Amino acid sequence: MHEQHVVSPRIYFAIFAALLLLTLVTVQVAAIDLGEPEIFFGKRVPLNVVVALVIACVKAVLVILFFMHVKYSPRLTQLVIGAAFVWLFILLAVTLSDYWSRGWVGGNPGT
Amino acid sequence: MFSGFPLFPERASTVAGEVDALYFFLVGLSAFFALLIAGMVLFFAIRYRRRSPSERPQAVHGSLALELTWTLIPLGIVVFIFIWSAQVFFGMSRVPKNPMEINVVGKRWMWKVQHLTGQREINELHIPVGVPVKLTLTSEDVIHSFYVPAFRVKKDALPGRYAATWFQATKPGRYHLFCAEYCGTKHSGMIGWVTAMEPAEFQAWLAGGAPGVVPAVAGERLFHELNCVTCHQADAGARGPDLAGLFGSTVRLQGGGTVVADELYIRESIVTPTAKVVEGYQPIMPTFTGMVSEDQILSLLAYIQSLKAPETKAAPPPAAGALDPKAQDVTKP
Amino acid sequence: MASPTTGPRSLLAHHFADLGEQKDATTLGMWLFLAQEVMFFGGLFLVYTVYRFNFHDAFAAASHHLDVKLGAINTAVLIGSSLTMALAVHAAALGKRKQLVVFLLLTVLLGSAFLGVKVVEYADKYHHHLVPGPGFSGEALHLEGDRARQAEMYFSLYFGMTGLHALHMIVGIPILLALAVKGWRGAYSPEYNTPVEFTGLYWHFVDIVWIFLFPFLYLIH
Amino acid sequence: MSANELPKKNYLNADYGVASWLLTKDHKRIAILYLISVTLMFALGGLFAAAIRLELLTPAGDLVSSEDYNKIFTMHGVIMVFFFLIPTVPAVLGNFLIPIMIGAKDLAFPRINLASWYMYMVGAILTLWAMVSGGLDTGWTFYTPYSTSYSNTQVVIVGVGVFIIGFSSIFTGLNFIVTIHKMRAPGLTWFRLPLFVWAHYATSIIMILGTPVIAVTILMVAAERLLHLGFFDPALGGDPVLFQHLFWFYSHPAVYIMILPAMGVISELVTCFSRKRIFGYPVVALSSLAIAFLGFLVWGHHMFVSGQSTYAGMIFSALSFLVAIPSAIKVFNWAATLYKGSVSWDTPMLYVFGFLGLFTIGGLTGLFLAALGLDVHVHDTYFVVAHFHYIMVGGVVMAYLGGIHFWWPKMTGRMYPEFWGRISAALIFVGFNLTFFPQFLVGYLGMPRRYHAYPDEFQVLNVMSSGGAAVLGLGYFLPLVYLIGSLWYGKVASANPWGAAGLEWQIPSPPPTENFAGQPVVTEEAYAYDTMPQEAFGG
Ligand code: HEA
Ligand code: HEA
Ligand code: HEC
Ligand code: CUA
Ligand SMILES: [Cu+2]
Repeated sequence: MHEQHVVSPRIYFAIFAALLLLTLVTVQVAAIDLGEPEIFFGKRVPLNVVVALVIACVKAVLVILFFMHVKYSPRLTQLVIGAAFVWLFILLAVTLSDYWSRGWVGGNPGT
Repeated sequence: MFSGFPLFPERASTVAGEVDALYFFLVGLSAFFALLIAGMVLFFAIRYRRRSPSERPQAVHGSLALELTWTLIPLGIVVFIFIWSAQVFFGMSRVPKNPMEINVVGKRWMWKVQHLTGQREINELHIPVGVPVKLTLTSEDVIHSFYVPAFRVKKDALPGRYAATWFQATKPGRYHLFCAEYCGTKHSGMIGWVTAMEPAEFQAWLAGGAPGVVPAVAGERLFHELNCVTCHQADAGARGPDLAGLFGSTVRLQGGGTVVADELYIRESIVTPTAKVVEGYQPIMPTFTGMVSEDQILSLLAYIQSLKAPETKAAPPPAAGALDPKAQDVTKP
Repeated sequence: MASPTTGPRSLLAHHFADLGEQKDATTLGMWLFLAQEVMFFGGLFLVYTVYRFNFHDAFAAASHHLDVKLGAINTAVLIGSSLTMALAVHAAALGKRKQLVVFLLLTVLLGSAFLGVKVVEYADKYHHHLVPGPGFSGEALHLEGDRARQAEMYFSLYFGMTGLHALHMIVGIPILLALAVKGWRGAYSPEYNTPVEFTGLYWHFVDIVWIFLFPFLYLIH
Repeated sequence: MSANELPKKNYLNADYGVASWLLTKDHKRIAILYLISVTLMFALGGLFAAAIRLELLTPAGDLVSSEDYNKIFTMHGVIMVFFFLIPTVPAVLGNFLIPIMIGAKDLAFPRINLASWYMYMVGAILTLWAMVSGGLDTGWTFYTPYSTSYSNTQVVIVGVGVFIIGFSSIFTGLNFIVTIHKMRAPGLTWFRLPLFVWAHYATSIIMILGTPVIAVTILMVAAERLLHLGFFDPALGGDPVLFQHLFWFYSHPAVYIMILPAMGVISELVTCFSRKRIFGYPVVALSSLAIAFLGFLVWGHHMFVSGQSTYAGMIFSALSFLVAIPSAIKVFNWAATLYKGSVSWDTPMLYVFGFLGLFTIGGLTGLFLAALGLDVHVHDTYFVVAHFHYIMVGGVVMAYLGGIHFWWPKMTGRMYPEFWGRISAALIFVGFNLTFFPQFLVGYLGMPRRYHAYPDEFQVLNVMSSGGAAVLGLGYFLPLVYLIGSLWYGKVASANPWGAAGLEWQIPSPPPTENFAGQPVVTEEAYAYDTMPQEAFGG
């Protein structure tokens, strides 16, 4: 797999345009208040944050897949990137689960 | 001679027996597995010791049945231990109803104890046996950990937060109190004694020592001195919410959402008022960080806890000497 | 990015069987390095997330002080530099020497522009006493007391995260310049251009970090 | 080649002079550089341990001041963890053996390998500098806000040292993974790899994905001290428990960085000294990966009483029990490997016996700690101290010493004196148990750790512990003497003195610079003792 996959510059420009567009969208959306409906197990979810994060993730995926050629990379490379994000998810999700569940035991503010 | 050389800690609280049972079970289990492994290794090593340098044993590749055996049996065992130990732990976390409450502040390198009846102690804690005691812990500087081996309780005292633990002593006596979280130079000097007494004796102790000011009363005084009253009055036009009946109730917050007004919330309302703003009010309450010590916050807390909802408003703060458990049901989740 | 490959004269290091094996190995190494970087920034993102939930209002107020326009411009600039970087890698793969150098220099230019804007922003924070420490004051944010302290936390994270990000760019720019010089001298060919490729990966990674920093820091009102 | 002559050209005499060592890119020479450095650090850490045990002979804190005691146990922990146990097996044995075991000439990135050693040295020198210029008194755990706002010692310098050595570890892991993926000899499929290689592969995953988190955490602590940035400071509303999450996210997996390579060593030794294939090869191999992955999900078991939520505690506890299972599986497979083997009692195997017993005890007491209700009582007492010394000293150090004895002839071309080897193994085993078993008892009694002075009733057990430490120290001192002595007086070793399988035993002792004359080809599974030529056994 040592042959380089040559991507046409047209794709690069298309991705560039998409990224710019998404940046514009995220800035515009941030100015609107989308509210915080109670949609996640009865908890309030700030939609603005969700939208901003989803857009950021899409942008990151575009950069990874095309600018970084991961779409054309061997499986091992994809595995390494996948692992990095799985581990990042563990770090964030498991730690936040502690904060999330604080105070669930009655009569004890410390837990 | 053996009095000076104990091999097992005293068992002086209701949970101590549960913890020890778990311990003995694990000791037995460990002894079994350690001897099993050591026995297997030594037996094979002797039975199949190399008798000639050119020996060449038969190959064995493995056995799925055996692999499953020594995966599933330990798995079953650990699931059992987990459930058992989680039950014990849950019992330790969940404070029983109507405990006697005591505030404890860790400070390098001493334990400052504040009874709701006004007594203050340093590195000493007097409690009656047979009564559940709830400790509300905090720290003025670094993390400390309140540890009484004879009761098998331990809980970190964190700066800027409250943590609670509880125990019920079963045997009168004097027991070690340690700081178990490393806190600097005199960490090993941050020790003291817990004295558990028969209830009658305890009453005598309460009566005997010159009691300080009851925290709730001290809190009330502070409430005036710090001008809290100017905003927190029971009339309709007050700038701040009425605090009567607040403790234990559910507060609606600005922007939706609710919070249960527990110790932590009230503490936060005083030091970080703007973190959670009550619905219908402006975030104008100033922070009192730096102006009040942890002790004083605890006094304010005791005062606010003593304020009953309007119907039962008449109830006075607990009088000195009274062991009257507080009326609020603090265990309600 | 320091590439582990040997120079053009001895393309094949003695311990590899062939160039293909060597290329595969160095590529895997580069990706593992980036995986490591993900976790490195991950720690900061975790701290940010926890406090963002705890101090929602103060963080929102503090983030209002940031200039969304400058942030958005900088995002565009950095995305642009990613584009030129991708084109530079493309040119290298095709052996187009002049294009390679031009695109590398454009990347440097855009990267420097980004850092320039950051300097302007930092200066603004300094000017308004928003640099954490004894000199910090919430006045410019109309915050006082505990909210001011929470805002100080926000700016600690702001400087910590953007600072480390900027540091990564400051490391990247001299490498880009070195590549440009070598590229001008004809060091890279369709057969050998690993350093360009790897620097590209690094640069894109830095871009991705910013793609997350921008909404986290600028857009959370 | 005659039996009592070293091969003419080998990696040791390929080149002469200090520069030829300090600028070497040969993985074997770099391993020797590490061997020397980690041994020095171990001796230093051991000196601090000796000071701890001397102080704890009497209940009163009378030998050193409280400040000094705190610095002593901190430096003991920091040096032993970061500068000895984490690098020791991977950087010495792993560096030396992985390329040879997979039939490669070197690691994938020899220069990065050398750079890793320099990073190790820079980190070590910074830490030593901090030691003489005020020390460090935060405990190896650097808990905030003590480390950020209260300690007056050299937190920043040691922090930078740990940061740098962290990258040494990351790059070592990176090098191993690339090498194992890309440079295996023809025919060497994944399931033919020696288990030592599997173990290092799993370890490297942890190094790469865990270490950056401690690096950035330490950086935040340093920034908080130096630049007044606030990340954990309670005065700004910061949460000290958050620091603990970040710290243990790395530092729990780090304990598997220590134990996994040691387990790899045990797999090699058990098979060689019983002349058997490993029992259940795929299970042992994959359990390493299981440990590496599950190990990242249990860090909160260090925080059961810290103010973490009760439910989070329960999840961490449940997962901690789960991660014990693959370790148990390994132990049973090693024991089963001995069944109907040809078990020799040479020194390395004595260390294996010691490992199996002590690691089992250490691991089982880990279950006590993972048991929520019980950990509340024993957390931060000597019970924990005993637990981790059983695993780290009784387990990892035992395995490391077993490995050093096993591969000593390969590394140096000389045999060590077998008699002294056995004596020291026995001394270490006895001394170890005498030192640390009483600590379980004194821990359950309630003696907190990091205590400079303690109540009188704990004295008897502490005296036993200190006495044991003296025996243990002697046990460690002996190998230092006779191994160094063997460099001059040792019997010259043959290429394969143990009759062992594995590529490393098919090349001369010590190996030539590029290991193999030609490209080796592998046609068999690992540990094929049943099909080895009879000459290998000297029969
Ligand atoms: C190499 C180092 C190492 C290793 C491998 C381990 C392995 C384990 N550790 Fe340990 N641990 C430490 C080093 C290590 N630990 C250190 C340094 C600390 C203290 C840090 C500090 O605070 O300074 C610590 C602290 C520590 C704590 C926190 C205690 C406290 O502070 O309160 C806990 C709690 O769960 C724990 C649990 C475990 C468990 C469950 C394992 C398991 O992985 C063990 C698995 C092994 C086995 C189970 C043995 C094999 C068993 C059999 C063959 C028998 C059959 C098995 C069953 C029935 C299950 N450890
Ligand atoms: C790899 C890890 C490792 C190793 C090998 C050891 C080895 C030893 N450790 Fe320790 N230890 C830790 C890791 C380790 N330790 C950690 C992480 C802590 C927690 C720190 C903290 O709380 O922050 C700790 C804490 C700790 C304590 C608790 C301190 C306290 O809480 O107050 C004690 C007390 O007995 C102790 C004792 C010992 C002893 C007796 C040895 C013995 O095994 C050492 C025996 C060795 C020698 C005695 C020297 C050997 C001699 C030579 C090699 C010869 C060369 C010497 C000369 C030429 C002078 N250790
Ligand atoms: C300047 C007016 C002001 C002063 C002085 C003041 N408060 Fe408040 N307080 C408020 C307002 C307004 C609120 C509601 C908005 C909020 O939650 O911040 C409030 C809320 C609270 C709450 C939460 C009440 C609830 O219903 O949830 C507590 C508890 C509290 N204050 C205690 C105190 C104490 C104790 C003091 C004195 C040390 C004090 N306050 C001083 C104005 C004040
Ligand atoms: Cu307070 Cu240790
Ligand atoms: Cu752990």
